[in-house]
Amino acid sequence: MLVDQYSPFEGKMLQILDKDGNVLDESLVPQIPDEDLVKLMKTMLYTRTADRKALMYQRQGRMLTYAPNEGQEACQVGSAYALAKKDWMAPAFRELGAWLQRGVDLKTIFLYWYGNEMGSKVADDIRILPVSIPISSQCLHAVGLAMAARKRGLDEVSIAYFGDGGTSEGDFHEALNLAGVYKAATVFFCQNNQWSISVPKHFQTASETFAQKAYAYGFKGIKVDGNDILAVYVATKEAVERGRKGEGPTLIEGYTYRLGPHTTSDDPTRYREEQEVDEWREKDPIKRFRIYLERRGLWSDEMEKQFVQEADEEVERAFKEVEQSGNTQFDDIFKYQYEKMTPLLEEQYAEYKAFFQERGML
Amino acid sequence: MLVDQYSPFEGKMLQILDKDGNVLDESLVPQIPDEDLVKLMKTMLYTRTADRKALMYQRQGRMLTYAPNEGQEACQVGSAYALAKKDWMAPAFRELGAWLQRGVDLKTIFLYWYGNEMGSKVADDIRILPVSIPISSQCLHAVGLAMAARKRGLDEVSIAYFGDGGTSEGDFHEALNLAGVYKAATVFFCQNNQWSISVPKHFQTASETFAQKAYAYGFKGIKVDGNDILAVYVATKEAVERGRKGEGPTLIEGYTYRLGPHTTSDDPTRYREEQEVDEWREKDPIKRFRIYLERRGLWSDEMEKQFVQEADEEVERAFKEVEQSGNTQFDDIFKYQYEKMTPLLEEQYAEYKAFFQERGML
Amino acid sequence: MPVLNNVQAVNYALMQEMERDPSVVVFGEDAGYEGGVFRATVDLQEKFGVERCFDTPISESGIVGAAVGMAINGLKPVVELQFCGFTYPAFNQIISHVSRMRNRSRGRFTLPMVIRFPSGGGIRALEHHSESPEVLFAHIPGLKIVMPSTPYDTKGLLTAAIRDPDPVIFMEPKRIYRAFKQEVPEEDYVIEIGKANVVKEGEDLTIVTWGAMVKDTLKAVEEANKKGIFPEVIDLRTIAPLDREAIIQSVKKTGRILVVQEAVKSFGVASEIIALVNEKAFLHLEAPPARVAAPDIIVPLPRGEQYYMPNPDMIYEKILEVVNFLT
Amino acid sequence: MPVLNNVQAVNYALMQEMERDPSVVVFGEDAGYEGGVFRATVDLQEKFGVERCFDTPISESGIVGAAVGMAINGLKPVVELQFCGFTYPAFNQIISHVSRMRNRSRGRFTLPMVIRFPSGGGIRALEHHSESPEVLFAHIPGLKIVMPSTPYDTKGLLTAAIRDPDPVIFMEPKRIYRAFKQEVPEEDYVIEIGKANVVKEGEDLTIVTWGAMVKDTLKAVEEANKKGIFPEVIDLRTIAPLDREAIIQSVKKTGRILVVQEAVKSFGVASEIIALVNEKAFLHLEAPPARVAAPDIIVPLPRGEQYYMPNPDMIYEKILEVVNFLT
Ligand SMILES: Cc1ncc(C[n+]2csc(CCOP(=O)(O)OP(=O)(O)O)c2C)c(N)n1
Ligand SMILES: Cc1ncc(C[n+]2csc(CCOP(=O)(O)OP(=O)(O)O)c2C)c(N)n1
Ligand SMILES: [Mg+2]
Ligand SMILES: [Mg+2]
Repeated sequence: MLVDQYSPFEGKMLQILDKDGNVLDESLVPQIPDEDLVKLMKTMLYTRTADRKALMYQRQGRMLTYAPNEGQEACQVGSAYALAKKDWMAPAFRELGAWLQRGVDLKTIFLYWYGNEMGSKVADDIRILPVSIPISSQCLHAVGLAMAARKRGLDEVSIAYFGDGGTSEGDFHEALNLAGVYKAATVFFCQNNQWSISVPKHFQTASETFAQKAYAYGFKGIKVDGNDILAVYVATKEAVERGRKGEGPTLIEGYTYRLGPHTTSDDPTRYREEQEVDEWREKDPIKRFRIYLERRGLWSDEMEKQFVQEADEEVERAFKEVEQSGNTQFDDIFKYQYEKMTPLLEEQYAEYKAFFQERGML
Repeated sequence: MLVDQYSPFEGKMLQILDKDGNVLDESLVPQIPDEDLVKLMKTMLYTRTADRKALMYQRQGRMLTYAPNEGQEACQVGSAYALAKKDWMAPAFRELGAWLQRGVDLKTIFLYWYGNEMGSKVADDIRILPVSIPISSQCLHAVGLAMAARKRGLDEVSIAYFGDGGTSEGDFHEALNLAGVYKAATVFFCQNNQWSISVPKHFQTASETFAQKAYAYGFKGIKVDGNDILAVYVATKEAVERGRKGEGPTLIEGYTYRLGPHTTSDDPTRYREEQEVDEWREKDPIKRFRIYLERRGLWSDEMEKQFVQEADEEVERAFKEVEQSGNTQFDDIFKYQYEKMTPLLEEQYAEYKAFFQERGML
Repeated sequence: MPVLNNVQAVNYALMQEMERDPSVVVFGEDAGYEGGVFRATVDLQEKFGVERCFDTPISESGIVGAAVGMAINGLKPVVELQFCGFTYPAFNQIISHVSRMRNRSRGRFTLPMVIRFPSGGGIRALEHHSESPEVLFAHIPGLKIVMPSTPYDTKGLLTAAIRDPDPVIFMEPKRIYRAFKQEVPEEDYVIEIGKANVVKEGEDLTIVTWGAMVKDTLKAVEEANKKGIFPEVIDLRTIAPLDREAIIQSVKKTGRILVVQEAVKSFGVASEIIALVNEKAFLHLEAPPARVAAPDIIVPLPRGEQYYMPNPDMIYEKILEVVNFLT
Repeated sequence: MPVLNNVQAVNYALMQEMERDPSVVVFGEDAGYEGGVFRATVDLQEKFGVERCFDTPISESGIVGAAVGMAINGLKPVVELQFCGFTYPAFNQIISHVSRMRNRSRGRFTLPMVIRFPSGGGIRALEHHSESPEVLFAHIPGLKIVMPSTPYDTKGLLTAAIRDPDPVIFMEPKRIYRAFKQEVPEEDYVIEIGKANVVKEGEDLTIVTWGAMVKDTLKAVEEANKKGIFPEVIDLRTIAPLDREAIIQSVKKTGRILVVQEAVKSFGVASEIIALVNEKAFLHLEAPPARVAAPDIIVPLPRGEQYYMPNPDMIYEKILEVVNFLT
C-alpha cells in the first residue's frame, strides 16, 4: 500500500508527474479512461476560469468576499474524482475545484459567494455539505457522516478538506481521534498550501509534515505532491477504498500552494515574497497535466483555447444570472430557522415585513 | 538521550526497577542522595495514607467527592521531585502525590476536597496552580507559564498533568501544538492509568501509545513505567533539563494504574474485572521501591511501621482541623470575583448578608 | 404504571424511543457500557448493542460535531454531555453548526438531534458541576431549550425532543434526578415543546420558573397559601421558544410577576421574561416585576453553596414583597 | 493631537501601553507580522519585537488558555481573536478559567488580561463574521465586558482594560472601525470601566445603547429632535458591570426607556436593562420599556443583512412609539 511505502517520517512524498509533466514512475500511473483524463483537465481549467472571474467580479464590486482557489486545482479535482456518488464531502471554504468536480453547478456556488444562503442549498442528489467557515469544524461532520453510514450498513465514505492552519484547531484533533477509535471511513485531506492568511506553516506546527500527525491517532498519513493530480487521485483512491472496506481513516497531506490572496480582503504582498510565488507558478498543477495529456495525444493548444473560451462564456452567464436574481428573499431569512416558525418568529416576521413593505423595500 | 533511546514507535518503555524491585539496568539508576531516596519513599507512603483516609472520611460522610490517587504515587512523586522550586506545576484533579511532593500542606489540600476554595489558595512561594477540573484545560496554562518565563528571561519550566482520557480533548492538542511551535519549556505528563472513569484507554484513542502523540507536534515523547519512581524521575529530569536549556517540550507517558475508584461517586466493579486490579496490585509502585530501598539498606519494616503510624496521626490531625474550621466564610464568596466588588455585588452582598443574618445563619 | 424518578424517566424515554425508531443512537462519555455517571443510559447498550449506544473519548466538541454529521446522514443522535460545566468545549459546534445547519442550507440539511446534560447545582459537587447555563443557549437562534421538572414531564418532553425535526438542548436538573418519584405512563406520549404548564392556578401573582426551582417554588407557595396568598405557578418546561402566551395571559390576570431562576441573576432568562411582560402587559402591572435568582458570583464550592442557591425562604419573602406592593 | 479612526485608536492604545509597560504582550492569529486582518496590531511587532507581538497557530482555545498561564506568570497578555464568531472555540477557557482564576484561588492567581475582538455586523462579510455575542459574556461572573463607540473612548477604555487587574472582554464594533475619525489625545488617559457616558442629554425618553448602534441611535435622535422630541442617549461603554446608576437616574428623569442593541432581541443585554429598570424605577415608568434589536434569527449572509440589522429608521419609529405612549 502507498501509505506504507511513503512514510512521512522518512521524508517521502508521493509524486507521479514532476513539475514538467514527466512521469516519474510508470508503475504508479493510475488506470484512468482517456475520456476522464480529458474531463479532469477540463474541470481544472473550468475551476481556474471561474476562480479568476470571481476575483475579477469582486474587484469590480459585483461579488462579495471570495476565497481564491488558484494553484490548488489538482488537490481538489483529483481527490474529488476518487469519490463515488454516494460518498460525502465536507469542504472548508476554498474548495471551488472540489465543488465543481462533485457536480455542483457554478450558479449555486456563485450564489453563495454573492451572499445568499440559497447558494448552500445544493441539489438533493449531490452529497456535499455547505461551506464551513469555522476552521476544521467540518472535520467532525465528516466523521459523523461516515459513522452514520456504517451504522446504517452503508459503505459510504466521507472526505473532509481543511488547510495547514486547520490542523492547529482542537476540532481537527478530536475528529482524527474519533475517526481512529471508531475506524470511521473518513479521508482527511489537508491542503497544505503553505500559508494560513499571513502565517507560514512553520508557525502552525513544529511537526515536519502534516501527514505524520495521523500516527498520533493510530492510523496512517501520506504526503503527496498536491500539484500532481495523478498522485492526489491515486492516494485518495487508496484511502477511499480502504475506508470503504472498513479499514478506517487516512490523512492525506496535499503539498501545494495558494497562488492568489487568502481572500479578496487580503494583500499577500504584505507577508510573502514575489519570488516564492513565482517558484510555485513553475509547479502549476494545470501546466504539468497539460504536458502529460499532450504527450498522450489527448490534449492540444487548440482544444484548450476552445474550451477556455466556452468556459469563459459559461462562467459569465452563470454570474450574470446570479446578479439578476441572486438577492435574498425577505421571507427566506425567517423561514428556515426551524421547521415551523415559532410564534415569536411569526410575530417578528409580520412586523418586519410590514416595516419594509411600508418603505417599498420589499 | 533517553527520549531517543526509548522510541514509543518501537514499543519501548523505560523501566529501571521491575515490579519486584530489581534493578534492570544499573547504568540508568539516577544519582539521588540516600536522604532523598528515603524522603521519596516517605512522600509516597504519606500520599497513600492521606489518600486512603480521605476515602474513608468520605465514606463516613465527613468529606465530599474525592478523587483517589492510589497506584499513581510514583508517577506523581517521582516527576514532581524532578522540578526545581522555581518551576511551575499545573495539575489536573488526581495529583495528591504531586501536591505533597511540591510541599503543599495537607490541610490546604483537604480543605479543597472538603469543599472550600481556600484550599486552592496555596502558600505564595509554592508554584502550583489550583485543581483544574475541565479535562486537559490546564495543559494550556502550563504552556503559558513557560512562555511567560522565557519572555521574562527566566529559566522556569512547567509541568502539566493529565490522564489518558485527557489526550482526547482539543485543549490537549492545542497545548502540545503551541508548545512545539514556541519551544515552550513544558513537560506534558500523561498519567495513563488505563481508565477514564469507565472507559478503557483503547476507546480513547487508536494510537498504540500516548507517548507517540508528541511526534505530531515536532517534539519527542517517551513511555515510562509509571509505577517505577526511578524511571519516572529520570525521564522527567531529562525533560526538565531539556526544557530549561531551551530545547522545548517533552511528552511523558507514565504507564500506571488507578487502583481505586475514579472518584468516591464511582463504583469500578461495574466496568472492570477484579483480576485486572489484582495484577496491577502486584506492580504497586511503593512495594517495589520498598524492596529497592531495603536492599540498599535504607529502609526497614520498622521504619515503615513507625512512619506510617506518624503519618496516620498527622493526617488525622490535618483533617480534624479542616473539619473544625473548614467552612466557607460568607464574605469570601463575594470578595474574590474581582479585585474590587462592583456596585451590584456590593448591593447583593448586603442583601444576602442581611438575609442570612436574620436567620441566624451567619 | 411504572413509578419513576427523573433520571429513570430519562432512561425510560430513551429506551422507548430507541425501540420505536432504529435511527435513534445514544452516546457520550461513559454513556455506553456503564450507562452514564448518573445511570441515565443504563441498560441501553445491552439492549440495543454497542452500535446504538456507545462510549466516546473525552471530547465534547467531537461528540456534538460527530452528531451533526450523523444527523445529516439519517440518524437521530441523542448525545449526553457529562455535566453542564462541560458543555463549553462544545459551544463552537453548537452555536456555529447545530443551530445553523437548517438555515445555512435553506432546509436541505436538518439536524434532528438532542444534546442532553445534567444541569444546575445543589448536589455538593466539585467545581463546574453546578452550572445553570440555559440563557447561553436560549440567546442562540435555531436552538430549542427544554428543562423538565417532573418524571412525567421528563418522559413526555424527551420523547418530543427526540422526535423534533430540529436540535433540542435538553437540560436535566440533576438536583432532582432522584428527589421524588411519580407514575409515568407506559404508553407513548409527548409534551409539546414550546408550551408551559400552569402547575398551580392562582390570582394574586404569577410565578414563572422551571427545572429544579419548581419544587422550591411550590414549597414557598404553600407557605404563602397559609397566609391567604394564592400565586399562579407556571413551569416553563421550554425556555426557548418561550410560551409567551401563557406568561402574558397569567400576568394580565394577576397583575404581578415574579420569576424564579437558579442561574445568577444578571443577563439571565428571568430578564427576558420581564422584558417580555413589559412589552406585552405593561398596563396590567400592579407591582414591579421581580426576580429571585442566585447572586452574580461564581457558584461556590459546596461549603459555600448554601449561600448561593435560591431557596424557598427567599422565594417566599419575594412573594410577600411583590404581593404587598402598592402602586 | 492625532486624528484617528477606531481601529487606529486600538493600535495607538496598544502601542502606548506596550511602551509604558514591558509586561504587555500582544498576540493572535495574524496579529504579529501582518498586524492583524484589520491592522489593529500593525507595526507592533516591528517596534517591540517578536517576543512581545506575535502570530499564533489557529487555535482560539490555545490563545486564551496560554494567556491564562502568562498572566499568572507576570505578563499582561492582550490577545486578539480574529472575529466575534471565532470566540466560541475559546469559551471553555473563558468561562471555566479566565473568569474564575481569581475566585478559585481566593486571590492568589489573578489574570490581568484582555481578550479583544472585532464584533457585530454590517460589513457584508461571510458567515460568523457578524455576531454580537456580548450577552454570552455578560452573564458570566468574573468578566468585564467593554465596547467602545468612538476613537476617544476606544483609546481610554482599552488603556483601562489593559491596566485592569481583572480580565476584560474588549469588543470592537468592526462596522465603525473606519467609519469616522476623531482627535485622540496623545497623553495617557483612561476611561473608567463600569461607567456609562451620557452622550446627549434630554428629557423625553432615555435611550440606552452601545457600540456601533450609538451612531445609528444619534441619527434617529436627530430626526426626533426635528419633531421636538429630545431623548437622552446613554452610551453604556461597559456592558458588565452595568452602570446601573446612570441608567436609573436617567429613567427617573425621563420616565421612559428604549434600549437599542444590535444583537438578536431575545435573552439579550436589553432584557437585563429592562429588568433592572423595573426593579429600580418602576414607579417612574410612564410607558412600557421598549427594545430595538435584531429579530431572533441567524445573521443572514450579506444579501439579506439589510433586513436584519436594526437601523435608524426603526429606532426613530420606536422613539415615537415610546414617547407617544399614554398611560
Ligand atoms: C475558528 C476560526 N478561527 C479563525 C478563522 C479565520 N480564518 C479564516 S481562514 C484562516 C486561515 C486558514 O488557513 P488554512 O487552514 O491553512 O486554510 P487556507 O486559508 O490556507 O486554505 C483563518 C485564521 C476562522 N475562519 N475560524
Ligand atoms: C471537559 C470535561 N469533560 C468531562 C469531564 C468529566 N470527567 C471528569 S474525570 C473524567 C475522566 C478523566 O480520565 P483521565 O483523563 O484518564 O484521568 P483519570 O480520571 O484517569 O485520572 C471525566 C470524563 C471533565 N471533568 N471535563
Ligand atoms: Mg493554508
Ligand atoms: Mg485515566
